[in-house]
Amino acid sequence: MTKYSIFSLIRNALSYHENWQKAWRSPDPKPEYDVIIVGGGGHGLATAYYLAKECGITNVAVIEKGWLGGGNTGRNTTIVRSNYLWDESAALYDHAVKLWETMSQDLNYNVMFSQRGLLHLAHNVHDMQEIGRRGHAIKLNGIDSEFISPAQVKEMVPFINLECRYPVMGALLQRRGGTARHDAVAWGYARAIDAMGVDVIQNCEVTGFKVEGGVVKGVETSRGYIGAKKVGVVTAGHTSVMAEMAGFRMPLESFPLQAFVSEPLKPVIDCVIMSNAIHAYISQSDKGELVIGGSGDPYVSYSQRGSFDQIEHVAGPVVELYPIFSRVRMMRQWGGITDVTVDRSPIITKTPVENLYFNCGWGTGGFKATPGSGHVFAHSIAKGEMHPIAAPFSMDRFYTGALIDEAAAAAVAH
Amino acid sequence: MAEPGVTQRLAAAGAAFANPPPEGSTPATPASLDAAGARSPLAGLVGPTGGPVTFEERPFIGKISLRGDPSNSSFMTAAAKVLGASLPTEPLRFLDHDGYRIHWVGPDHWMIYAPEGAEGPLKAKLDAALDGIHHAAVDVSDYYTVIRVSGLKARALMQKGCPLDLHPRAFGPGKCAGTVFHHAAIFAAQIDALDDGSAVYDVQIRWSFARYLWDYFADGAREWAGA
Amino acid sequence: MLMITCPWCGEREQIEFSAGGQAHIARPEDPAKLSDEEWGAYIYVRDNPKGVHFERWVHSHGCGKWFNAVRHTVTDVFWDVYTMGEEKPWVPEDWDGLTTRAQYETAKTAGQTAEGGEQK
Amino acid sequence: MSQSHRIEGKGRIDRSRTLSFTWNGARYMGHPGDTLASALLANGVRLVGRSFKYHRPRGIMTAGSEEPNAVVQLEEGARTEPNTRATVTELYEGLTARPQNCWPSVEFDIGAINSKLSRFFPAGFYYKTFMWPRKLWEPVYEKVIRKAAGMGESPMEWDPDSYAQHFEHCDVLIAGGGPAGLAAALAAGRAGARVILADEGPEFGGSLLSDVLEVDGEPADAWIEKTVAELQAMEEVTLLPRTTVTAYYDHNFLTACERVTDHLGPQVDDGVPRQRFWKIRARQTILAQGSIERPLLFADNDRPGVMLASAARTYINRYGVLPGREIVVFTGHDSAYKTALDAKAAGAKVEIVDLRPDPKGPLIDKARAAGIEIHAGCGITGTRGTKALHGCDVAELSEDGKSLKGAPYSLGCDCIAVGGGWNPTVHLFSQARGKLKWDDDKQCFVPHFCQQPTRSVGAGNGTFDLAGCLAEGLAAGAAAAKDAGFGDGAAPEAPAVEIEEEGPARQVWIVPSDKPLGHGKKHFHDHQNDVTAADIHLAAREGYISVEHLKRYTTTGMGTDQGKTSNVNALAVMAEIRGAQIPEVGTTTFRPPYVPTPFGAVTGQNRRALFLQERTTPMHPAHVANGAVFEDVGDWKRPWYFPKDGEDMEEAVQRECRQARETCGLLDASTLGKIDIQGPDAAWFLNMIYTNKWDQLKVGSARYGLMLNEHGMVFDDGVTTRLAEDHFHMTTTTGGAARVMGWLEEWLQTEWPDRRVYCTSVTEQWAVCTITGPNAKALMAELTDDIDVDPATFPFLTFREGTVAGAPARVFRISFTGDLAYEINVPARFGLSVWTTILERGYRHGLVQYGTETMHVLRAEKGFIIAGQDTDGTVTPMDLGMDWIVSKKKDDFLGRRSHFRSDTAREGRKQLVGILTEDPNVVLPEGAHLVEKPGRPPIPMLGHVTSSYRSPNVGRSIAMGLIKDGRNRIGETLYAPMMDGETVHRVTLCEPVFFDKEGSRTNG
Repeated sequence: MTKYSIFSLIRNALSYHENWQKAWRSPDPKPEYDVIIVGGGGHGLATAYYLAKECGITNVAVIEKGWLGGGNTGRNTTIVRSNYLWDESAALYDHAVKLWETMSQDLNYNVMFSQRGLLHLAHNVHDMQEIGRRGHAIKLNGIDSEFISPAQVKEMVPFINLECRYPVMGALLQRRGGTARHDAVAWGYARAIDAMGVDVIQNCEVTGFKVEGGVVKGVETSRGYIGAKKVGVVTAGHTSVMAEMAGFRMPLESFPLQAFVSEPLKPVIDCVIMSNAIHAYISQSDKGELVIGGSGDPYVSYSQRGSFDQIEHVAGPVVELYPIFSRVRMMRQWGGITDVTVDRSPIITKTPVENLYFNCGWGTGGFKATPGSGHVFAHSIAKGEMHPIAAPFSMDRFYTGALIDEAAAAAVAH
Repeated sequence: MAEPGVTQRLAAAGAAFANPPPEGSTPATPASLDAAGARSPLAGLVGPTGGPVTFEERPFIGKISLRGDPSNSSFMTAAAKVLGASLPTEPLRFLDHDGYRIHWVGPDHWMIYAPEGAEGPLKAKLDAALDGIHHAAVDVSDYYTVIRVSGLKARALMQKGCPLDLHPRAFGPGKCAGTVFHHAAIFAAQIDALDDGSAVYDVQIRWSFARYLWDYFADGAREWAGA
Repeated sequence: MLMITCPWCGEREQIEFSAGGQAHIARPEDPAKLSDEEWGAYIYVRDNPKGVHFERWVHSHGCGKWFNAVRHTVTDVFWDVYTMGEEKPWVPEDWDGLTTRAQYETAKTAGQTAEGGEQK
Repeated sequence: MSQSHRIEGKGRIDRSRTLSFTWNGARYMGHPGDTLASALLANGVRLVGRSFKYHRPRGIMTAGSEEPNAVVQLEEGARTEPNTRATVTELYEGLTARPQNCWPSVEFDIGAINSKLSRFFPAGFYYKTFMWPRKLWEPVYEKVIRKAAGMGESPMEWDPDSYAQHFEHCDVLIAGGGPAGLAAALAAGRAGARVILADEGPEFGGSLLSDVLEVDGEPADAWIEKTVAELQAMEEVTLLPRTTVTAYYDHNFLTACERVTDHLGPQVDDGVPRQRFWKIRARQTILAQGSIERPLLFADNDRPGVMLASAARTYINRYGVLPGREIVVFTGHDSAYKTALDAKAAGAKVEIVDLRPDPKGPLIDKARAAGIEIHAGCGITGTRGTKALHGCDVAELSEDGKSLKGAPYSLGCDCIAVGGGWNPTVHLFSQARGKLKWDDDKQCFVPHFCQQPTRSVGAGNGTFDLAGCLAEGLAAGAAAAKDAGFGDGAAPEAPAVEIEEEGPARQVWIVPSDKPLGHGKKHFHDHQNDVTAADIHLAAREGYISVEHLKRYTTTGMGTDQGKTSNVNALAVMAEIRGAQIPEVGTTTFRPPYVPTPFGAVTGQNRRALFLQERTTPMHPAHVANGAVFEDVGDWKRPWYFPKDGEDMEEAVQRECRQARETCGLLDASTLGKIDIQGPDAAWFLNMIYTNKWDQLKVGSARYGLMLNEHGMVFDDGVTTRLAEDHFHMTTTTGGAARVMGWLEEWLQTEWPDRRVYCTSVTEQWAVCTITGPNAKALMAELTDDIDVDPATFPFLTFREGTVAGAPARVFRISFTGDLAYEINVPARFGLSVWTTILERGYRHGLVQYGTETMHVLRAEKGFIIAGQDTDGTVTPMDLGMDWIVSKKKDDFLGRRSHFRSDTAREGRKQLVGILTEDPNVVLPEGAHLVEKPGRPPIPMLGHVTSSYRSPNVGRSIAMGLIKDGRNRIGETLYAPMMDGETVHRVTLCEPVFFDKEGSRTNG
């Protein structure tokens, strides 16, 4: 793998960029792998990355039905934060943020992670109690977190309408929160694992699992059978479909979630701003587009598109909180499939099938966890034993009742 | 030091709202209690008059929510006896019978309008007639108020927030339906339709949403103010 | 925005309805007799199929009635709606090709006559 | 400045009137009917902007909403609009606009340095660098990137205009009012269907307006006029000019944006919306959006002066503007010859460069006859001129079109009209989930199959000749009407039009130049985002061959034009590289909206005061008059506290708390949810819904209940009263009212349909005044003659009916303060008068009106919980120490089973306890967490403070919290670290009751 740098860029410029190598190969599947990761999104690729880099397992294939990062990795609003309420969540998401902080250098691929700061606005007494509780918890978990006043919010976002319906009473600020370039995350991982010998196999759909005596032996795919000692499934919205193939059910529902961007503008918003009471979250991409998301549709769908009323329910709040954007135009909208658990926390777990592991249920907030999720999942698969950070997210919690209920406390978790 | 009378201070302040209403709607006049000490949610608000769309509150209409099983003939007959007309079982229809307006709300649910003050006796009569028959007759006269919208642009005004198809081919006099107007749940009934295309609707709205709907109508009607 | 047919009020906009999730989940007769796994499955585990979904809706802003529907979760086409307590409508085994309501209707008639109108 | 490029007597503009406008600081003239673009061209302005990445000078390229280059900053101040297409902006008097993305000026732009360094900025260069040193990324590298990126500037003032939404239903919605769309509307309208015909432009006619054509033997204008007139006369046909159908959602739901006043320029807001956003449910749709001409990829094809052949024709025929005096038409298709002929006729010097070695056909003959020189088998290999085109190089191409045969020779020209073939506008069809197929003869994607009831007609369906458009439109209109239940489906007879024969076309996707691709010269396909054919080669080289990767890596098609002119060319280039067919490469998804749409339009009236309802109680006017400060509780405005002169919140609340306990207090409790429950099975039902038993409750008595979800967690609470044997009155929390009503209905309808119970919400039927405190009894006695208010005869947890303050009332003896209290329910209409009467009578009894904050303090003094504050969906009744309310006798109720799950049943869960700070003056912040020993984070946490207040009646701060194993820790000393990371408060856990522990005050 030729190292990317300003020098390689200049060197290649002189040869009209005709000598750049492929970022990753397009190999044919081998008959068998030590580990097969189903799903070529950020989480799956990250899992393969840490298997190869930290667990010494390089005989790995990442199998992707379509194109790399084509699922929620390429459809989210790229928000990264770790200001979660429960200890288990905080541990998981901050583990991720720490890995984000060096990802560009680790991968030698600029994923444009910028910690531009993330605001959670509080609009009523209940919100204030919620950020109060979360703020203290985060702080005591050793994660950066500050309360700021409406005046300070105004300093960060001068044009915000503090006197909107549900006036802004305060905000929770995580300075280490921010955004990243979502596609680059998938590409950077793919390039890195390819260099370590991992096979990245696109346009290859898993159609079934081969299970013998309760142990997984491999996967049937659109490109034939591929054997595997262990299989990790990281297919977000399609998890239930995978589970059905493997013969069990998951506590998941797949809902559409939409997001949209405005036309590109000169820099106007520098941080990420989230609001639950006035339901919208917003940031500005390096290209200048306002990146905006909101809540999902309430019905199960795999169509990667949502209802217009959800768009409307986000555009309204944008205009209410930021009246200057009323004349700014929505340029492009899209939808993804989010696999949602009842407690709005992910499932990282062993399954009824031995050596078959699932990592799913990230709902609307998976992107931020990408490296952390991959890291703990890789170690769990390698050891055959759930990583301590992952353990609480096992699916038994739905039977013991030990939920990690981010939904109950913090309302929507983006 | 004696505390000044509350009513005086009410008069002084008037019913201002935390958020000023949008232009076009007039603020409530002070307290505006009527002789009986009653006040409707939209008391003192005056809608546009004369233009292509007008609307006004119809306060204090007697309203009885009636639940019962239409397949239970004794229920249907007993109710019919009291009302002098049988409860409409065809969905989305209402009928008028001597002072009562009986709306189909759901397959086992009717909303009966009665003249102001007649709701009490009506409820009593229903409960008596339906004694021993499973039913629920509940006085909801104050739960809702009614806004009457009429004029050439009445339909256009309604369609600014209501997803129902109100076109004459789809709706019309004698039709009613539970639906929404943006954030507010409403129950809309078409009272009349004129050849010139103007229509008359009665829009039933919850007390606490009445002002929102009123202000929406007022803002929405501005574009025809000049007409 | 979906167009949903309320069995009582006819075709209405989705914004008048609330989604009620998977249909035909009967509350266990005697919860006390269930294992933690069985109880957990009842409250948390859902079918979530990529394809034909039996689901509940309530016409919350209309007649207020709950009802069941059959919807294809890939095409989002409603194949049928039916009131609470009514039998599940017939659904072909192989529904992959069915993208429109009309196609379903045809398949239904064909399929049902083939099976002597049996429900499955 | 004179309109140097106007053509005498041509165009649909109104020459009788002149409009002045300002572009880039200079004043120009135009006419009604002009767009900003046509007016600029008329005035000889070519340079209109700078490109996104390289800041290359750019000119007007199209005459429609697909424009990639001429996107400008329209107006200034509150009404400024970034990224506005000059090509669809109708000219109005006083219009002001300026170029974007250039500094200090569009003529001299510092950013143009990027163009010089362009070889260092290939596609995706930023992924490969700016990584070292890490700490420079945000402050330096990214800052620069962000400054350079972006296009227009956001308004910085609030939008002064108003917008509106409109729901509409129709039988047939037709998108596009060109020949096909008009014909379709005519057929559907005649069949009697409800038709909506929407077109982007100010007048109907579409391509007919840009061409010199005849229909039924007379100029097309006449046919348009006749048709529009007939449509206008049809009652059920709605014509929407200036209306773009922006998106096609499921079940034939479409949105459209009507620009009501934009063409008039800034207006004073007189209520007429600036834009109207249509939400349309159509039984059938007909998509007649026409087609967009493809540019050709040739070297340096982005000079100001290079434009689409069809655009040039539009400027000549529709706007009477000559886009250049020396025009070179570059094409491989016949259709561009019309441009050559019209330009020639308009007095331009015209030459044609035709990719085809031997073009044949009537149009070619006409061109020759007109004396136009045709350079057959040739391509343009380069262009000259930076800020304005002044020449191009032409050379003969090899048979395969990949290399040059002869040496390039040059032609002088100030305009190159490019015709690279046509792309049907299939955006809406694709948004409707329609599948496309590649048509090899026409070399374009055409609609194939769609699950939704839609039809594509005319150029949008790949039918490019007028006769075909009209025939298809009429047929589709009639068929759609029939499917919607109107007419027999027979199409009206099509008007007679001249059949235009077109010869075969030649497609050369990349026109070679004298240099290898990417060496010096640039073949742009995405002009806005500066993406070149070489970038696609680079992407392919690096493995980004999936069309989605290509799009995302090179950013092709990601600009404000969303690739309308560039996507297919990009696909074609990728296909060539991969040696694949274009359909194998696939298309990128067409995402809504078709053209960018203002957030304001989408929002309509739902802004400011109408953004979200403010629900108020019948007493609200009194609260306002009495100077209440309001709290948002859900969408209710509830009095928070009632400050007296100069009091702050703290002082007001302390006074209210003290006085409410010393004498008496009055609370507006109207917002509490209320549900009327009746039927023989009502008691059984409550047994299932609540944790405690209800069948034994005496008629006339009330009881407190906890409601659990099936997870066993508390989600609402309230007092329910038995009005009669089979009749109950339930109260819920304010926020829970709707949820509980839905919950009850769901169980009754879906699980227990045979149980005879009816629930009716009566929340707003009743206004509720709660009187509490030692003097409550005396005050009550004054307010009613027919109710015996003596606690002895009117005991706690019972109710009476009677008259209070002149109003019919239900009075409940329930208390949320622990003191003697009466909850007076009167019909809402009497709420205000009863409230004011109580205030006036109460004065002598020391009555204080109090708000939600005091209510919270008083209930906390007694350790009463607030569901949603002291619980959060993870709390069981046992966690609250309320085991007493969970019936041991019942073998089932909702949520019961969950209590026996291992984690829910285990010892040491978080439990509700009282918390007292060592320093009685310290009021812990709600949300603060308790720890065993303070130190440096991370510190294990035991739980958090759910409620915390300064209590004047206890004489110190009090708090409650959910603490791990809390009940066993009572008496323990713990610590509460504060956010500053330094302050730590010592606290002791106690029973969560702080006042009147023995409960002696309930009966006064």
